[in-house]
Amino acid sequence: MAEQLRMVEAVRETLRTELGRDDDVVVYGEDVARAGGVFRATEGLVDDYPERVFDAPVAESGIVGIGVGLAATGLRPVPEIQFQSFLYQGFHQLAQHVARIRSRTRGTITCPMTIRTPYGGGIHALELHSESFEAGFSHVPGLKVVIPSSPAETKGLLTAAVRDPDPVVFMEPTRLYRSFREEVPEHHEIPLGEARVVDSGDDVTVIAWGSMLREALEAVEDVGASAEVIDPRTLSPLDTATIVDSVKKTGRCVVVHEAPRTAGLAGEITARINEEAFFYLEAPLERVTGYDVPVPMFAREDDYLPDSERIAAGVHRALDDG
Amino acid sequence: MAEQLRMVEAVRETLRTELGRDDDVVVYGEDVARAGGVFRATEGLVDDYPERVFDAPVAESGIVGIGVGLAATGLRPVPEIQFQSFLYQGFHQLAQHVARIRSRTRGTITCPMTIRTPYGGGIHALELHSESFEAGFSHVPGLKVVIPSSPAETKGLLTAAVRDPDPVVFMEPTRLYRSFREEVPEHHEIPLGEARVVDSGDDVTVIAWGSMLREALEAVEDVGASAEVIDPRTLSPLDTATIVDSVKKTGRCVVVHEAPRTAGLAGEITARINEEAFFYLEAPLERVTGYDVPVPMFAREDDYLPDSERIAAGVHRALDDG
Amino acid sequence: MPREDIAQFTIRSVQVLSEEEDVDEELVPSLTDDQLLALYEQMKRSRRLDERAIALQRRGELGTYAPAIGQEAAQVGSAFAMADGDWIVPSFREQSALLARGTPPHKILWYAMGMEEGAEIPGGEGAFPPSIPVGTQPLHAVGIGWGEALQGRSNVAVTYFGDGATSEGDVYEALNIAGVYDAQTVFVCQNNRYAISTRLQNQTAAETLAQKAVAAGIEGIRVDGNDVLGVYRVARDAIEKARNGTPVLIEAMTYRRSMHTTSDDPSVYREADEEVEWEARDPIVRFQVYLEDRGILDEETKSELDDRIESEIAEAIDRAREGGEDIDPADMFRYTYDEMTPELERQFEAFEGDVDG
Amino acid sequence: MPREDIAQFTIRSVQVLSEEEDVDEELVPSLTDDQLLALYEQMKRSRRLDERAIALQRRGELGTYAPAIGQEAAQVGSAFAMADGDWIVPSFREQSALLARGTPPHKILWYAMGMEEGAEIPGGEGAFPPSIPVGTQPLHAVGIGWGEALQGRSNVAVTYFGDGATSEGDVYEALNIAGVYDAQTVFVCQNNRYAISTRLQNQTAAETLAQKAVAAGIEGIRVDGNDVLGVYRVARDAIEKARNGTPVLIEAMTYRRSMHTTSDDPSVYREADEEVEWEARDPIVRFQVYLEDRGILDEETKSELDDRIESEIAEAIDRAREGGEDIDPADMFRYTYDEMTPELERQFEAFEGDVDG
Ligand SMILES: Cc1ncc(C[n+]2csc(CCOP(=O)(O)OP(=O)(O)O)c2C)c(N)n1
Ligand SMILES: Cc1ncc(C[n+]2csc(CCOP(=O)(O)OP(=O)(O)O)c2C)c(N)n1
Ligand SMILES: [Mg+2]
Ligand SMILES: [Mg+2]
Repeated sequence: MAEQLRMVEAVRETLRTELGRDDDVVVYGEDVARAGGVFRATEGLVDDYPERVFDAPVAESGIVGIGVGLAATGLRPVPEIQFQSFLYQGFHQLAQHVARIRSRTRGTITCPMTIRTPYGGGIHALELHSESFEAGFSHVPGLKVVIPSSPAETKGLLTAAVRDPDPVVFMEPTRLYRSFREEVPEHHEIPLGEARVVDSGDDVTVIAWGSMLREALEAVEDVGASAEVIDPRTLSPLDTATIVDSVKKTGRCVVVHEAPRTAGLAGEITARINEEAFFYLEAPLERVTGYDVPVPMFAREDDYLPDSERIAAGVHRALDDG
Repeated sequence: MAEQLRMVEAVRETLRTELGRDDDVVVYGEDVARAGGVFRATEGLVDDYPERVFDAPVAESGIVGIGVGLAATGLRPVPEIQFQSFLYQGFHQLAQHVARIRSRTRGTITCPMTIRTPYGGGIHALELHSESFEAGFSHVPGLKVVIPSSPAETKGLLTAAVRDPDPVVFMEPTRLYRSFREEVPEHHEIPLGEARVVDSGDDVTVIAWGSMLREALEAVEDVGASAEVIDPRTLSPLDTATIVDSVKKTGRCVVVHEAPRTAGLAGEITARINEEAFFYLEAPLERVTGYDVPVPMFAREDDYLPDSERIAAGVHRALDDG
Repeated sequence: MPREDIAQFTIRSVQVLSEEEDVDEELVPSLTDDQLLALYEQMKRSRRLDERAIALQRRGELGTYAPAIGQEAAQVGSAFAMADGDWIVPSFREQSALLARGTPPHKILWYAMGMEEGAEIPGGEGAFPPSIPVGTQPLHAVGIGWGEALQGRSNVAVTYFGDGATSEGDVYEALNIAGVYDAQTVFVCQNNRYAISTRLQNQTAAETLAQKAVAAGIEGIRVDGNDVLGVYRVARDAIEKARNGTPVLIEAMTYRRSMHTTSDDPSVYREADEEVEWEARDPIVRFQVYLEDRGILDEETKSELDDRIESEIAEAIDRAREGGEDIDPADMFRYTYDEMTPELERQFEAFEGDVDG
Repeated sequence: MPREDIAQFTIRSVQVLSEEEDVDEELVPSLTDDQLLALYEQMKRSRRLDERAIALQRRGELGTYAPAIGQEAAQVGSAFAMADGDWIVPSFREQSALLARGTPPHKILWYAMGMEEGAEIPGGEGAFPPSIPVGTQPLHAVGIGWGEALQGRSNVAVTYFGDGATSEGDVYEALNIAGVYDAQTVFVCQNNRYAISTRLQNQTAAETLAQKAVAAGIEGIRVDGNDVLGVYRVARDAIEKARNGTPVLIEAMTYRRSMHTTSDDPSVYREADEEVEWEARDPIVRFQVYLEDRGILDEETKSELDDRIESEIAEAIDRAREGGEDIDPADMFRYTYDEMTPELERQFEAFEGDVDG
């Protein structure tokens, strides 16, 4: 039975379902049990599953690192890192162990862990509560990186992530946590690695994820172009085929992300398009991204974040050039 | 007076010169004093500057983090992280503080720290001794990222890095530490952010850094093409102008790096070329990179690392396509 | 030596002014009446700023704000023991300490308005801005304490963090490195019993947080953090030691009387009873009674002082609002590097022209 | 309560078989002669493997290798105290412990030949492969010790690390989290006095490493790490405690008699005198004299045992060489994810065809 849910509720219901479905699922993290998480994404779970939902000490490297051991004993750890920037505290555990334990042991020890973490700007949060490091995580082979853009997508993707045999960094855009409701089916799994064509069109391909997707859709409407809007959903592994097929059709493309431009994923996507659809390109690929500055504090945040206006300008450039 | 030096000696002599020139320079790190560093890059420095060269506990987050404080008191910290992968242990200090202290305090506190760290493959080292995360570091605004490709370049770039008012991640390719000598001028400073055109040519631009530069030069010779070979030297900020000018001339380009392909800097460089030289491009840009797998242990390392043969194949593709 | 006890450690706890208003005469610091009043005033100033800030946040004028209500003695007592040239390296809840060290209140408001202007520390002020990532800043304080020593200066760094922070590896690394380098650093851990919703028993199995020092081989001591005289006394001694190259960890036992931040609702995870109990143990009240008992504080002085604080903070709010009106967003491009990089310049031009992505 | 001692900690050190061959009869574990001989044999096996491995490395057959010479008692004694189902979570110098837990020697050689085959642990073996990043693996052991508890099983995890590792925040986080979750984990810190070239006094101001446990509120104990009976005794007790949810940190005092790794030259940073002194304190010699004195080991048994080890290791070397000949480099593509991703498949095809970048 489908329900109208906000994204944060979709997270909660997915975790509840997975805890119920699989005795091996363990949810832990800072303030996730007693308080139900700072965004209330895990609210009530400890009441139903007191033996598998735990508060953790304020120790992100620990939270990530113990996941490797939990997984080795047969559990499926689903920790929360309170904000994505604090996953940096555990970046070494992620890159040195979580991502590599399968390859270095030839598949004899694996780490089917899903690290959930809120990310991105737009809610006027404190310093270091608004970063987007999906490119950095995607540059670590062995990890998967997933970002949902709506409540229903969250359900489908988080379900797949928890069940995935490989470690997943699951980044939840805080800006969308409570921004809208939509119908969320009770059972719903979206295979990782498949992009979604959100809108079909012929003139230009626009690629955006997380909270940027809505901005992109708005921009496209403002411009009035026939745009194909694609949400990759899984950033690693990326669904190159869907993107390339679209660009072969449109010949023009705009890639949007909140993260700083340099070494961001727009570069990677540009490179893949360049490699596989070069002769179809009619204009340079456009990047509409965060600037190459540390995400400023929130008084300047709106000036940092790409919005529909900046995306629209990018779409115009893509359409006008060439 | 110029001397014939290996890269590791160039590092040492540069540090010696900078310690002598500027009383604020402090060198510290694991095993850098008594033992002179595991690669002997700091050998003897503690004898000449016992008050400013120190062994550090095995604590990379600490090594990076205390640098922020040392700098605030007016010093110029030049720590060594024993191998680049272990800088991950301090990645949070790097991204949350080192890179941001200037911007968040509006320039009133700065961190002119140079973090030296050996990186890259090719010497059959242990696990996690061969990674290349220059793309990840370059994705953090506020940092500079520098990679030398020869002893003389090391002298010029490390001198500039130590004197730079901003934090620099200075990555030294272990494979080149002792592989060859060249003349190294006693006083030599290469401005950060300027690429070097190593070889001029008209048919194709080949971009490579660190130990890949030599492979690229060999490949180009093998192919026998008229190639313009560019060593960016500073990966962040990248000298886009030099690269773009070259590609405007050649219309074809191959970017080489050891790091895994996805979200690596070849993507960023492709995107910049696409943006600024799109209409000059005659063929898709080619990437010759590490594979999207964890750098394997050394028995499989040679199969992972790009070599002149793979680069030559890339050059051929660039020349043949389009 | 088959079985031998090879090392022994004792954690001592200190209190100078008890909840019953008894004083340990031997430990009581010799402070003038003016100094005692200054301690009191600083605590009141911080309390009032917090109250106004919470209200401003509720009206949408500030972003997330972390009140120090209940922790004023722990912060003011320790900050008061610092000397000119000493450094303060705070966490995100240290307005009491920052105000006591001279940070103007409008800057604290600017910070809460999401403005870098609030984190701007004019050179030589000996302060670091708030640090959001829990447990990261003690390492900076170790770098400062070591850097001062390396340069033959006697300034110390005093750094603040919470009970939750002690679970972070960085805090341990800081304590340990301080011990190795004889860093001129004092660590003030405010054990306010909560890390957001998480109680101490879910944070560590250690009975005290002072004993975290044992692992680093440095000194650790506990103090009643709601006793401003006790905190001052312990901090003064610790700072003297640190000045001579002996780092010290102080655990100040206190209670976060208010919400974690304005985004938090403590009723989700703790009983009102507990809050009521701690209201009675408020550090300002305890000290006020002490001052009144000794005739140092009378109604007149009190209302003068309240008025002064009220108008100061009103002025600070005005100033903060004014400053907030004309911030230049383009500053983000200017302060990333010493000189703007070419790519940033390109982005900056696009930003100014509002055309490019 | 003005001034009060609120917590007290004592670090105890244990030795069962002294350097003078005296035995603490009360503590001496009741082991059969066969078990005693097995302890001895395991130490010898590890020593011999190390010797052969160093020679192989010098001939270019192995990569960087970290000998455990001098540390055999610390490792074998503790590994011997483990039961079926228990997990071993080693650092990079634990061949003595791994061999004692049943890892075949050719796998250790494969690892040193740079082959993932050497880190392949068939499911259910209860072992983790070597961990290169210092101090990272104790967290895995905490996860295991907690995970076993969560699933109602009594298996414990025993993890190994060095004196240098105790400076890493991760090790502290591991100890602390173990305390919070009552993880079934034993931490064996081999204090071999060096972290590469760095001595303990440059690593920490703490007098002992056992006292690192105090910060986490768990038990810490020191043992003479060159006394295999003492180590066994202390480890057995610790494992029993851990099995019941009480994590324990053991500091085993030992000495790295050989180089840090085959890339290292200890003469750069330490005196030969010191090495000579510790040669006399070799753990195998000490135990051998004990066994001989008690008539458990005679010349015949010894040479039988030496021969057995010699041929085992010779076989292992042959097997390692053979296995090294036909490794498939394409495996790197196969084991990155459960299923190869499309992009990896593309790269794999290019790799096979050797055409694409
Ligand atoms: C590295 C990091 N992890 C998590 C957080 C989220 N967070 C903010 S405050 C806090 C609790 C801190 O507790 P404590 O150290 O006791 O300080 P208090 O808030 O009580 O002053 C947490 C988990 C953070 N800011 N930084
Ligand atoms: C995180 C990390 N930092 C640095 C290194 C380099 N390194 C390898 S071993 C070692 C010293 C370890 O000393 P200790 O923990 O005492 O173990 P031992 O070598 O004595 O067995 C260092 C610094 C590493 N492997 N990992
Ligand atoms: Mg607290
Ligand atoms: Mg050691």
